[in-house]
Amino acid sequence: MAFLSAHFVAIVFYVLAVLAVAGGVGVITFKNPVHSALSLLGTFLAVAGLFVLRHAEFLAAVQLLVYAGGIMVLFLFVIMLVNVKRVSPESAFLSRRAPLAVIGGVVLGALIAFGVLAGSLGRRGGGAAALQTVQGHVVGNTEAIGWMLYRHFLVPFEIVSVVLLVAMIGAIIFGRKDAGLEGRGGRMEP
Amino acid sequence: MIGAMHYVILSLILFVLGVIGLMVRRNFITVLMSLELIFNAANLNLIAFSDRLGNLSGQIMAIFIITVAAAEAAIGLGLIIALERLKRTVNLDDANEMRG
Amino acid sequence: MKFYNLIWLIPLFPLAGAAINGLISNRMGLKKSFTHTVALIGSGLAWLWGWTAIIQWMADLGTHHTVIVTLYQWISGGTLKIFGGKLAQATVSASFQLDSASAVMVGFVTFVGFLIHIYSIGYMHDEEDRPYARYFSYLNLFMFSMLILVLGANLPVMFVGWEGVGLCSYLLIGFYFEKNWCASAGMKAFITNRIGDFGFILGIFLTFMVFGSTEFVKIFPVAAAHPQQYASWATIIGLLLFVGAMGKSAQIPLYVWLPDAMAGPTPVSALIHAATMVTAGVYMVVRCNVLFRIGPVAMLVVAIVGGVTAFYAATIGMAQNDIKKVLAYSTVSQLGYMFLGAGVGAFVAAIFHVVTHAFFKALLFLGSGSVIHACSGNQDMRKMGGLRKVMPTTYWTFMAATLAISGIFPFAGFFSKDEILGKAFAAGKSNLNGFGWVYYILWFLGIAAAFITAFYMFRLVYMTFHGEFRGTEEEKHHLHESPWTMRFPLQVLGVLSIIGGLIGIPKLMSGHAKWNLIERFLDPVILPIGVGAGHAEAAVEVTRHAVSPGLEWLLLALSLSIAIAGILVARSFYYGERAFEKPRRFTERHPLLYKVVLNKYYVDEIYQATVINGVVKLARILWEFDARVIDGIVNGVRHVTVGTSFVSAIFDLKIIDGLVNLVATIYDRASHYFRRLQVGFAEGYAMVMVLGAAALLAIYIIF
Amino acid sequence: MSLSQFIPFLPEIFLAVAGFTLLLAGISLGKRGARTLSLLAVGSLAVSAVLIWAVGRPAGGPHTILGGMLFVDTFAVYFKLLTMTASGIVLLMSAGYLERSEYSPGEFDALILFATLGMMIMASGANLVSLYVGLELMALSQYVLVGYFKLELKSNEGAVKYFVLGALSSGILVYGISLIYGALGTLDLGEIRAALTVTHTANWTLNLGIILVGFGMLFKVAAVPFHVWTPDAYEGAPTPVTAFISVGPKAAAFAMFLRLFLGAFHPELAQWRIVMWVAAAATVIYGNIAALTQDNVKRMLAYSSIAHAGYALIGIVAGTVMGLWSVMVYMLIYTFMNLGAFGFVIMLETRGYAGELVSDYAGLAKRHPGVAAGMLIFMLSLAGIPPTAGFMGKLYVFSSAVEAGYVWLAVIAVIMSAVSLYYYFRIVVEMYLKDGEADEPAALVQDRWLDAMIGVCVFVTLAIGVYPAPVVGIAQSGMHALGLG
Repeated sequence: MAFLSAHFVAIVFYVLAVLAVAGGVGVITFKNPVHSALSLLGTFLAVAGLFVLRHAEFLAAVQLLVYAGGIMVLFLFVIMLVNVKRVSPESAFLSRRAPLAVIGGVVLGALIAFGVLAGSLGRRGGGAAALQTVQGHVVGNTEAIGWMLYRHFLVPFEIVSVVLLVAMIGAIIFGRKDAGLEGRGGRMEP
Repeated sequence: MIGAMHYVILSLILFVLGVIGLMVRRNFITVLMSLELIFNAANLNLIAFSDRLGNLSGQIMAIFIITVAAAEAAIGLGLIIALERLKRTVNLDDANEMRG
Repeated sequence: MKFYNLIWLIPLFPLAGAAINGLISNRMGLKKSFTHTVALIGSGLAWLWGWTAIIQWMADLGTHHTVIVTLYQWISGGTLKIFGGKLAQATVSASFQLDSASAVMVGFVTFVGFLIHIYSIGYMHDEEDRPYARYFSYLNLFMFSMLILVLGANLPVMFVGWEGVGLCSYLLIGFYFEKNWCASAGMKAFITNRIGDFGFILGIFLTFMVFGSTEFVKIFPVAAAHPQQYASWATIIGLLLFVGAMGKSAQIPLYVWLPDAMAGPTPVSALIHAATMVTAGVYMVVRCNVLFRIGPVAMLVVAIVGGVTAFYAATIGMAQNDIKKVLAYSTVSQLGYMFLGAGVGAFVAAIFHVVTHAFFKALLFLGSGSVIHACSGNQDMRKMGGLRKVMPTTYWTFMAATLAISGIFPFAGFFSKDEILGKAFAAGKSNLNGFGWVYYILWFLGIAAAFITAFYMFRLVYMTFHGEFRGTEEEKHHLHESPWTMRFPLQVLGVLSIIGGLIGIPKLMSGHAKWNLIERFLDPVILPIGVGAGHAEAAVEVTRHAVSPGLEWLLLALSLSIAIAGILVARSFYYGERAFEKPRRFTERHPLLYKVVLNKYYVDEIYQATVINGVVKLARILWEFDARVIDGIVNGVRHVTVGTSFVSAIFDLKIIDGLVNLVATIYDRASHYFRRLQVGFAEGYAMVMVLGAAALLAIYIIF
Repeated sequence: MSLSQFIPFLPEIFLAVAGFTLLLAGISLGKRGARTLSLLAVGSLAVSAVLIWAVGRPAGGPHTILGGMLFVDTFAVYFKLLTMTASGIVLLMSAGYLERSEYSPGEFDALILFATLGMMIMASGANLVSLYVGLELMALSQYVLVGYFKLELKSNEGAVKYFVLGALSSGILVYGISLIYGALGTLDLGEIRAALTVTHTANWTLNLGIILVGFGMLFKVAAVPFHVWTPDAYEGAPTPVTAFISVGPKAAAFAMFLRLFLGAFHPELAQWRIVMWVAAAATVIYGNIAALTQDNVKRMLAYSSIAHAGYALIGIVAGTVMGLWSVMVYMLIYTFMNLGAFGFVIMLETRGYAGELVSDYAGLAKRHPGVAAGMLIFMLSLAGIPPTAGFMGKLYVFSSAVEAGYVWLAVIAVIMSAVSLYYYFRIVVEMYLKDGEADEPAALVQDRWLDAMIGVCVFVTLAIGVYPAPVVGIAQSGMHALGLG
């Protein structure tokens, strides 16, 4: 019990880390996209847990709501819509190139890891307290983020709303069936 | 003690998994999931650094990354539907009319 | 009004003409009379303005005064750090320069250009309205570019003209684009020139980095004042600039485009590919003579390339049957003479030869155009003959030019060619820069080329104008003298070919240095090199006195007799009752000599055993045995076997073609492999990106 | 943060509102409103440009606004006006094209405006967050635009590839940003620069972050080895979109590139230079050589645009003041000459994707001398022949490399630009020296707007070639914003 309480954070980290990596491996190895999606959900949840561990409660909530709630549903919806089983019965992998791809990815990762391990990070700051403080007052993480977001990062916040609008337009354009354009074989004629 | 370096290594693993997934999977939907892995990896870094540095802007960046990732997922899924309508497939390597 | 302060207007007149003809006449299909009036006014005004400006400049300021007219600051680039850590203003102005070198060039370019405009009216009269307008607009555009080239006061402005003439030449070569080979000839011309141009561009960069400026009046005095300090840079710059000149002036190995360029209309060949554009390289070398003089190696390279080209191209000229091809190789050969002159330090003689050559070679081309015109477009000399009776004006003017190019006293070519050869001999005798023996060899090549030149030119005259007509009856019926618009330029140029040499009578003959007008005129361009020049400059000085008058007379007599010998050989081979008999009988009676000199099979065998097999093996080993290379080589073999060329076979055109193709093939292959990276599906692309990123990261971490 | 800080931001706000309005107007006007809509869009761009001139210029020196998110400086004004001009020209060029295509114009025009908004943020962003968001706004709009003709296989395929690779690159980019953040604890460009100037350590984490961000930027400018999307996206996209993505986004990406690498990361120049050197050399060589054997004009121009990105990268490798402004000038010149060339591709596209093969240009000079002459000018300019603007651009960029001591890079670039002449002149050969014996020579699109826009590009291409001083002057006034010299 003493061990558990002394190393509680570490234990939770490792459990979540293993979960996240397992989910990631699952995403890229499961043949069935539905299984991949479920593993991805596992990764999302684990990452959300890790956020909490690093005092980012608001981000954890966003991660759950947007990723697990929103994006995941979208994925499953599309998987059902296009009926993947029917359209891709053969191998899920580009088997011929897979070894090269794995080697390439691992080499890239190793190079970055080498660099990061050889380098150093910035100075240690005020820890969790700093993430919950606004102008000297201790508030919650959510409030602190809200303060930052609307006081300092207003411009990106506004721009990102346009990004979402563009995404919406895109999704509509690609998703909708155009009665007028169907059946023309996709060729443009004057 | 779990330091930021642990997080960096974890995020790197997720990053590499995402990159590999992008290269080996034929299915567009799975490729899109791999992309989400990459974005999650970056977020994990940002959150860990933010906590270590006692600086909120990393969390803010993460919020924007999540939002943009959602937007990209929407467009990507839209493209999947359009591709499926045109070619009856969601395999990326079937979209290979143009080359050279 | 001071015309010389408005020299920038000179190129603008033809530009206006080009714009009107190109944009209005061509579009609306206006009448030919309108078109050529506009074109004539454009080039005529340039001529009048140019000459007036020159005369006024000489009268008011004297030839030692350089007029620079700056329009505006063209390139502005702030302050730059140049070699040696100095700072320099990176500015280039759109400025034009009138000094004796540009005056000579403007003088004859505008004049010959105008004459050829007149000639074109007659020559192109069969064209329809629109192509006619297009032709004249290109021709005017060419005049514009050439004048920019000549008048530019710095290297970048010169480069504008340099590229401009290349473009116009390209457009005009391809003028008859109904024929596919014209198109490829145009392409070849442009690409070959472009290879040279990269040397020019690098030369400009380097000039700026070394001198902090590209203005002629700023760099040359500096270089001349500190010859030792700049010697090594000057050599490199000189070589780079000379690469450009090799392309533009068709020297080995970049000469391949010029014979093909004969696909264009004949007046174009006369103007661009004989009289003006191709001499731009010579002009540039003379312009930059200071750099070459303080960089002896660059000068030696110029001399070697020039001398070898002069000889080599002349040998090919002997064997051609296409009248324009003979003239084309002759042009390459004469350009070689000019570079030989520049390379031995006879810069004035080089320009002198540019001028006389412009007269007689333009005349030869125009004359051949007249002949082709009469023969209904036929260019094969074997189907001509006896034209002397039908077209006397053409014949006599052609004869004048032929005598001039052969170097017969007192025709124009005699003086300029002899001066170059004399200087080459002097360079050898005085051991210029320590390369005396090389210069002796080059002098010998020059003498040999003079013999061959006389031979092939008279071969051409005898085959074309003497004997009986060998074409069809129908063609014979059609034979006629050309209209006056074509005859008039012939007559003018004929007179100039006869007396044009008088502007450069050597001191030896007149007894007074002042009678060598062109040398006096161009003297300001040849800047004196400052003290500390080392043996290089001293040697140039020595050459002036290396040859005694007696020896000089001997050399003179030698080159004259060599030329006459060439004519006599040609006469015995191709003239009179037994024309064409003698070459054959000669062959039968002297089989051994024939084998040594003339036997194409013998040379062919050496060539087959060494060059071809070697290249083929190389091709096999180095490159993926590409069909094109082999094609080029096979063509080469066939050409050599079937053709009549003899010595030239060693470096036959087709082999050079094959090599050019080889380079093209390398690019083609590379392109092919590069395109394979573009696999066509997204995951593959992602893989390229990831592997590339890993490679770049590895490079970063390693370095 | 006071309300007055929003005043310099007004042009962006206006453009966002205009884009939204256009979307609504597009729905009510339907498919016949193509020309009205593009006029509206160009009008709002013009208003926004006027606003930039009126309120967006830095009075009293460069400064940041809105919580340090955006710079107000002449550099930003330069690139904002440049990208807006490019978008305006594309909008006018595409009106007729959309009219013929029956795809709805409203969303198209709105997307171009939104992309322009993203580019404006990229040109002025003072914080990695705002730069990232601007970049994504531009990128997402581009994905949709490339796939806009969704029933064309090629269009869809191009969008799919572009999207997947673009998302990968943006993943790499944010990973790099996270590393920089970890090493320095800030996302603000000014603070980053200050931190680097003071400490100037070779911190691997930091430098890796910089290089990963560099990879993201190399992708956006289409440099080797991140160029792979370019040919397919260019070929697949509707031609006006190809014209658009080849200029505006590239200019904006270079703006951000310069802002980051010659601004914030400049103190670490010695660290990242080697990577950029290799990328620049590889890009110039690859782009030019791969273009040699292309028969499809759009694809050929795609490789050519890769090559041009390589030329511009040379200025970044130089890392000097001259490198900076030469890239700025180069982007302006490139924008006009490339737009002009694509204008002619649009003009020949009368039947489906006809007019895309080099052989479709055969005999053009005979039938349409004016068109051929215009195309000739753009080809000359792209190849860098004086006195066109392209020569000026190359001259400046190469000089900057020579000045910085990177002579070999300049030599490679000069040799490769000599090679480039070959493929540009394949088109000229077809136009001028071939007869075009097709039974039905491809007719030209009759569209006065298109003609006018091409005319503008011809004029600018020639004018800058003959008299480049004003443009250089403007660029040089913009360069001081980055604090290099």
